[in-house]
Amino acid sequence: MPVITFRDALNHAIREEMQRDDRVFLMGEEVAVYQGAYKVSKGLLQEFGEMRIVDTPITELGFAGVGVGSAMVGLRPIIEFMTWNFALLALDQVVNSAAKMLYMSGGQFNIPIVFRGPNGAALQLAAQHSQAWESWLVHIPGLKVVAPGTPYDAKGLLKSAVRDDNPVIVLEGEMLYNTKGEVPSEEYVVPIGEADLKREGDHCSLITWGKSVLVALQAADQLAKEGIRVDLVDLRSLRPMDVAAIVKSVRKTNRAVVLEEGWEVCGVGAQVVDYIQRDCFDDLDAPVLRVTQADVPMPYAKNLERAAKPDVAKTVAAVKRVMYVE
Amino acid sequence: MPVITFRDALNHAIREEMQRDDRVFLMGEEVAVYQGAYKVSKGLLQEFGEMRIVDTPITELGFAGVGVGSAMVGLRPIIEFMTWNFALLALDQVVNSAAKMLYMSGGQFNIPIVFRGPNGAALQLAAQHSQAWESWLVHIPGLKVVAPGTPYDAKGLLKSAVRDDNPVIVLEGEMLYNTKGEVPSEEYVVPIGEADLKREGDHCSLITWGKSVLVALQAADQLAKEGIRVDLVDLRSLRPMDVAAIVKSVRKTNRAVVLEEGWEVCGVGAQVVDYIQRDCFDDLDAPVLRVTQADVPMPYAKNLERAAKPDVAKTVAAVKRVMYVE
Amino acid sequence: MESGTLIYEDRMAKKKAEAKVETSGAAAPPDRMALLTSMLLQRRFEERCAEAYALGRIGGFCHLYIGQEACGTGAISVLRDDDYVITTYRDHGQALARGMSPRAAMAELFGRIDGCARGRGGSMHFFDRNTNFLGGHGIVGGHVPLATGVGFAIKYRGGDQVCLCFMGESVVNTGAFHEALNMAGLWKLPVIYVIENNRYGMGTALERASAIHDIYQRGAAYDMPRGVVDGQDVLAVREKVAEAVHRARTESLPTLLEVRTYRFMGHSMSDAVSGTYRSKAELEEYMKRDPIMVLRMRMQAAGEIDDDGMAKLDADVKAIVQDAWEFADASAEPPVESLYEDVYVDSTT
Amino acid sequence: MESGTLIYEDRMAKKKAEAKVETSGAAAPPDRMALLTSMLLQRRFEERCAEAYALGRIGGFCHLYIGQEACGTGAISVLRDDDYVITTYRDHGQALARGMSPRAAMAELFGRIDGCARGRGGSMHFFDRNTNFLGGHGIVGGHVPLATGVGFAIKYRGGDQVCLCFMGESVVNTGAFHEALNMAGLWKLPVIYVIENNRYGMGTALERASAIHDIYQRGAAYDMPRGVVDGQDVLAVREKVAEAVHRARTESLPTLLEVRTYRFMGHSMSDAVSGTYRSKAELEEYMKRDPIMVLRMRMQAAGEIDDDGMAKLDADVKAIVQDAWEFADASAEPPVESLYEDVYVDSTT
Ligand SMILES: Cc1ncc(C[n+]2csc(CCOP(=O)(O)OP(=O)(O)O)c2C)c(N)n1
Ligand SMILES: Cc1ncc(C[n+]2csc(CCOP(=O)(O)OP(=O)(O)O)c2C)c(N)n1
Ligand SMILES: [Mg+2]
Ligand SMILES: [Mg+2]
Repeated sequence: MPVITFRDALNHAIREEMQRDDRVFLMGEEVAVYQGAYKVSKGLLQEFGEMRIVDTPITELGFAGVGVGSAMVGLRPIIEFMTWNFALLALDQVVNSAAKMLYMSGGQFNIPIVFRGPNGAALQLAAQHSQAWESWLVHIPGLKVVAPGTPYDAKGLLKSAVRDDNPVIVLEGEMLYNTKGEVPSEEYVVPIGEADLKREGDHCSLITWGKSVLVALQAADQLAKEGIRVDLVDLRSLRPMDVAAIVKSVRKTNRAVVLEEGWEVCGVGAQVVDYIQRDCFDDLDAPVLRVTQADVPMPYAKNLERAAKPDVAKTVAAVKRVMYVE
Repeated sequence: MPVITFRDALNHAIREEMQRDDRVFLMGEEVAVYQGAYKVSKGLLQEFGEMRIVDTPITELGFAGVGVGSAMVGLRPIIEFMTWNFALLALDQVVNSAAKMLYMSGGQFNIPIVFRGPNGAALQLAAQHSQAWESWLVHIPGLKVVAPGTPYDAKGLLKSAVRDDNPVIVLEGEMLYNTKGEVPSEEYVVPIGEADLKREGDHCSLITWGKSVLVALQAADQLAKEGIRVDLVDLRSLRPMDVAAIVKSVRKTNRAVVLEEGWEVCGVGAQVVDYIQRDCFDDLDAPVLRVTQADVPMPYAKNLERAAKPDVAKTVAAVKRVMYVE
Repeated sequence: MESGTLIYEDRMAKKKAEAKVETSGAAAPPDRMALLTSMLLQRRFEERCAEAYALGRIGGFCHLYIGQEACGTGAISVLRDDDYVITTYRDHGQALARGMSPRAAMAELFGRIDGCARGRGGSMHFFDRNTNFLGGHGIVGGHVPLATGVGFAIKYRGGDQVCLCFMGESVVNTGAFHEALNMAGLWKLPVIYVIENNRYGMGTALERASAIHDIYQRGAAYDMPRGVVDGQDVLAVREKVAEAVHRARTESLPTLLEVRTYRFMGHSMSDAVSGTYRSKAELEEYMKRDPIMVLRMRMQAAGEIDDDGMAKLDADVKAIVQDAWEFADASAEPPVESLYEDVYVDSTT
Repeated sequence: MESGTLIYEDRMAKKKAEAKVETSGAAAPPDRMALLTSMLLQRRFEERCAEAYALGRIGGFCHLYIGQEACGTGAISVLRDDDYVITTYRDHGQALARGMSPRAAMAELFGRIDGCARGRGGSMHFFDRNTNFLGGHGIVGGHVPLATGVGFAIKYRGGDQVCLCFMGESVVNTGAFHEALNMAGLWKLPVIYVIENNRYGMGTALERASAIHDIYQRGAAYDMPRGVVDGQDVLAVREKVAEAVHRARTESLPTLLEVRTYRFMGHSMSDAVSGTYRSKAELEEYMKRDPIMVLRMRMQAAGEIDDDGMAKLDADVKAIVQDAWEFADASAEPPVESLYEDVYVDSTT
């Protein structure tokens, strides 16, 4: 199978869906002439022209709304946020227009739109450029939310997102764009709402998504060396969430750790914990533990940033704690 | 003790703090000439004049930022959002300016600001005007968040909020403004971060805050008639949260229900559940259950709205379920 | 749920089938009787809304359009069926002007299943796919980028439709307005932004909210054709909007049009008609130029209607509204089991 | 943590103590040597930043000011100590012009405890309470309402300070800009909004982002005094800003000033200097008007500096930058235990 980058996987997904359906277009800052701030849209302007690959002014609220308006009358926009940090300015349109339109119009206006872009911290970008937004987005009924961790999932989920007749949020990772993985040359999609067991084990469930999948894989490797077999559940979709897959895993292992990039308080992990304690109350041999970003705005200094982020060591330690090892 | 409305309690808190400290001012839409969309600021323009009671254009993002800017150089703004639904437009300033400024300036610029206004659903205001925002706000380090349920707590917490040197979010309830309660005429404050046991009992902990305190009190009454004694923990502050009070209650009752106005997924209740399962794992006799809004945008029709909201009956049912009664 | 494709093709087919009679910016000669009827229908409809609100049959926020009927009526009268209309929470009058059935409108206000949004939207969120009425939006400024998006879609498809976007004068101070108009100006999109300047945003006079008072001059910041018109004169509005629509259809250019009007009622049902922020005298002065009266007088002078004719028209219109009320009253509440419907559509393309 | 009260009283006392020598809008005769020195310091400082970035000593985003030094230097040169400055992520030059110590600046970039934000802010978030330098903000448009708020506070206290707010030309398309300028115009606040129009926002030419190209004309929408000036000529900038500052101090009026400039480097360290969105030829053309060269030539013509003097000055400046580097290098990393500090202050009033 061809091995390509996460970036190219996204690029191919967009290209294929734009070839397949001429109502699909890409809009955002620097997506056209500049070929994308992170080059995800490389070559697309040349292939599709400036009506379908559209550079915008710096107006997150405005162009998110432009996307929703165009979707109301039949287009299928892909809105790129340069990063989700800037999308904060656009959330009124994401929440009040995209997510609620179908309901408040009594089913008349569905909004087939994709909002995508890098989410969470890269390296040393400090407080305003390093936030993971999934828990806010997952909170909102009317949105679907996916967070792929591999090129395969990125391509398959983005294609599903574009074809979905509802608004779908795609959370990418700036740090993932250069990572590589196998991606079939044949057409495929990854259905929204299905978790993927990235590693099988019977000692402890390790539940995560997005960029943290890489951290989890490394943690699983390290734990394996110490004889601890982790069941690594990659949620991939956060709304709808594959609660059945979580329950199945925890029923097998009786222990769980949830790893996420974002802050602890009301993070997605809190919701995962809630599902587990509700549905696996009698199965649990230990409290579920969470590994998250420290409860501080992201600092710039390299050593502080490292201390603030969840990582392999913290994940390994949490798994050992729920196993009562050491 | 004098009995006054929630609205007047807030009004008195603002007035007293403005009398006490001339750096304090109130800014927002319709706060001055119109005397407040919900009349919380009634009489204040007349007392303090237009430099300190300031009507703004409809520019939530703009005037939230104006508040933060003025706080950087020594003023102590109280920013009123007509409702928190509109504050969604301002969250970039709340999160990226107010909450992060102290950290990213290395401790040089603290932001003594209050953002306040009604939160959550009133009656039949439909999808865009009926959202409860606490779980988003609580997620953010750098903010403090309070949600009083009684006039006493409203006055005491708002006064603490104004005096705090950090940004504080005050979530009020449109449906609470007319409710009445005892409020001492003497000066007092309610410290941020302390829960209040609104009803004592040993059968089940019922944990809630804000507007839902009223629902919880009624549910407790009803349950009492059936011989079920509820320990009603009113969190009052959501960040910092009084986890010790929660733990103490659950250690006593071994069961808990969390009641909130907002949506389930990543609601504040999920975080409460996480704390409980982590700190009271061996104390629990049943999974913690949550009562929340249905996972839908708020409908307009009266019967649908009623079905969507958490209420006394749903709360009573949840308590009985965790007690394995019926 | 119809798919986006079908809608798109429908519209395209329809558009092509239509003979394009307009050749200049001048509006076709107005059907004054139709304009009068529409305005009167809106007025009588909303008078009953006020009654229903007092009776508790309508809940939530309810913003009446009384006094401003000429704005929406004149503007919408020059549209084709395949054009689009989008607006704020103050949407009853424009929805009716666009052809929404009074029954569906009243049933929506009553929160019933036969409402134009199945009872889910209420007063602030009227929607009607059949008349390309795109809502009814509650966040001030929020729908303006949507209108720009509709204009973008029209241009994307190479169509010659237009989008008419109504808003109050307070909207011009919002960031959303600015971002949306800059893009419309930059990309030359066929959108007509109609500012209904009724002088107040809730209790705030425009002079206390906007640094400039000739609102239409905001268009200069976006290199956008702009103008101002008397909003109590339905014919004047019609003419100005016709020019703008022509410019949009033939040159794909946006327009910012300020329509000077006044609301005769409070901001919403919970706001006093006069008092804190505007005087009774001011209100009475403005009420002298009731838009319905202005047109009626002109028609009476031209011999197009007399007192009897007017009485007859009024009776007809009242009957329509009474029928709408009865229809709404008889319509069922949405089934509680439907609560979870319409959160997502269960389809892909 | 100093309390707000202290700061406030400090400033007031200071202000009163100061003899107010300015009596007209004309700037005091410029200290050209000081301007030249400041610009050269910024240039040499940032050349070393580029080097440090390549070596991995600086991380994250790093936006250089090279080519634009005359804007910040000229503008800041007319301020009093108790005035305020606020800006974007492209903040090194302005911070130095405002008097931040090069040591604290370089230590911040190195992520060290002696940095101007204790290593927590980095390149984009320089702050300095001592010089009233209010940051260093990363969200495009986000600091503009803050500047309006500073202006509000000045007026609230009845002071005669001013706030200087720098931004790139892309900012004028954001909603935050619009909302903030409308309020400043409406309330007449002493803020000078300086648009550094370097023709590109990242890779987007201003003509592809703004519906109008004479950026300063946006001021018309807010009834705001406005103007445009050559941003490569530090003396011209100084003069124009002096007028605006005078207007702000004496009449409490805002100004929107467009300063036409060019950046000689890529948008940030990860952007090529030329290529995709601008040509090498264009870049070279603009580089002919290096702001340091422009001033030097003028001073040389006036006999105020010669080649030797220039060489000496350059050597001095380089020594300062070298010292800053060494200082930064020797400064400790912030202790990991300090991670949770500065999230909240532990005080009330
Ligand atoms: C973003 C936002 N802020 C505040 C409100 C509350 N609000 C609803 S209507 C209104 C006044 C709008 O005035 P204008 O635009 O002039 O329209 P009019 O009501 O006069 O038709 C306000 C403040 C809102 N809905 N959205
Ligand atoms: C709201 C927001 N959107 C996007 C970005 C990413 N971004 C950072 S700088 C920039 C370009 C700004 O250009 P301009 O305002 O002209 O300033 P310059 O960089 O030229 O000094 C962009 C798009 C951001 N930081 N904030
Ligand atoms: Mg108005
Ligand atoms: Mg620029």
